[in-house]
Amino acid sequence: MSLFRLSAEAIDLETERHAIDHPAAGAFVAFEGCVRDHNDGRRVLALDYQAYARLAEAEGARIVQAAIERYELHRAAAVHRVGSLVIGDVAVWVGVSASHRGAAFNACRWIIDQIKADVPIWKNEHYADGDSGWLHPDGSVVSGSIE
Amino acid sequence: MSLFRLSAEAIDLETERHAIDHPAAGAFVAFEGCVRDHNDGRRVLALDYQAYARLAEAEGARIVQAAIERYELHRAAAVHRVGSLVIGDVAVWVGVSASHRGAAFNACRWIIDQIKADVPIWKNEHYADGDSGWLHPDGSVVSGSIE
Amino acid sequence: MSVKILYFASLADRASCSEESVDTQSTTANSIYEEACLRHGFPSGIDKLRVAVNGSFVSWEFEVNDGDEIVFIPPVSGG
Amino acid sequence: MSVKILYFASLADRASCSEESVDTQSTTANSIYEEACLRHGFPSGIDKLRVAVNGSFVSWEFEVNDGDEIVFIPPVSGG
Repeated sequence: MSLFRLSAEAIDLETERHAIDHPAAGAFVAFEGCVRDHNDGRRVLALDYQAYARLAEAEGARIVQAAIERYELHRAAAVHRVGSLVIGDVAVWVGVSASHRGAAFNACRWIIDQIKADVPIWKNEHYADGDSGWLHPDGSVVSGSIE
Repeated sequence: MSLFRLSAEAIDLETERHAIDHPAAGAFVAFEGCVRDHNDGRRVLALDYQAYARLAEAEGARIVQAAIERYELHRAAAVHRVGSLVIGDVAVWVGVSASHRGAAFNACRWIIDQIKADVPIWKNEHYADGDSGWLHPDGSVVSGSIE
Repeated sequence: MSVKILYFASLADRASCSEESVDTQSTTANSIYEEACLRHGFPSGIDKLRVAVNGSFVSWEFEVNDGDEIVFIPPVSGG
Repeated sequence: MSVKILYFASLADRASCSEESVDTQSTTANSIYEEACLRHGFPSGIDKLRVAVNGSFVSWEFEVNDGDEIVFIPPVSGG
């Protein structure tokens, strides 16, 4: 299994979960980031993710590998959607397994934080009022990007 | 769905996951505690969980409800196995959904920490050397409980 | 009065039973545990245990009534 | 020399294209971005962006070679 991949298809949680199986692992923590029906007080209908795939895959794999070493994980993997998503779709999945729960929680949190900070993926939200916009990391809309 | 339940059957992760669906939730965090093949340097073959069901269900539900209020969760649920388990079996599952990931990670961690500290469930490990023993919360064997 | 005591984990092993009905003159959870220690030789003092009556945690000074279900709770190890 | 520039997100919207091939005398990532700003009127300075060459993040002083793939990276918003 790859450490990190982009997926143009819906993320199958059951399949991904098996990527982190390990007989010495007592603790499994998984994070799913899903498309919410609102952001910053505006009603969201759908969104698109765009990625610079070549760099996103390299950076994502670097982050997951770094977490495995830093937190002494048994397994870790992450998948991020690209393309068009609707409310409730899983946008990103991160799963880790460790001997103990402290490392598992900390590592899973660290990976999603790093992905959100570093991996070249961009979200374009489509609002109920007809607007859309590329988002800054803090969830606000990039000035001038409203179509 | 109940906030907390004991299960004599294998925990079905896909079914449990749907207990925490919510359209306003952007962050889902799930913890699985699984039976490891070793503890404290000894090889584990299997284990049994025993619970004082009446109090365990009340305490478990109190903990999950407290987390929902404390971390402003959309949904939260937990399931703990009782009976005989083998390596790799899911012993406990905790899932939460929140608007944002910080609350989701913190709440999921808090719930499993509270369950392990408070809920009257006991683990009896069976070792490869033929011994077995009821465990203290720190994973060491209760003195005098070796059969 | 008569009370029902449930035993779990290491206490059940030591008592060689999971449940017993006891006729007692004792009125507090604490004194009922002391009687149980005399019968079964439990090694732990009440500083290592908690006690529940009728499905709720209570203090060791809790006044027990006829027909109550009493459980001495060893350190838990779920999860 | 000739380089390929890829645009994403708000930069692609502003450039009205996702990719262009550019003949340039510039030799650093920084100066190639300055030329792109003149063509497309990008509002952001390099303090708001990162730059990648051939699939790796590099500094703005990175010396670009003929045939390189250059990407200006707006603040990311994955997850």
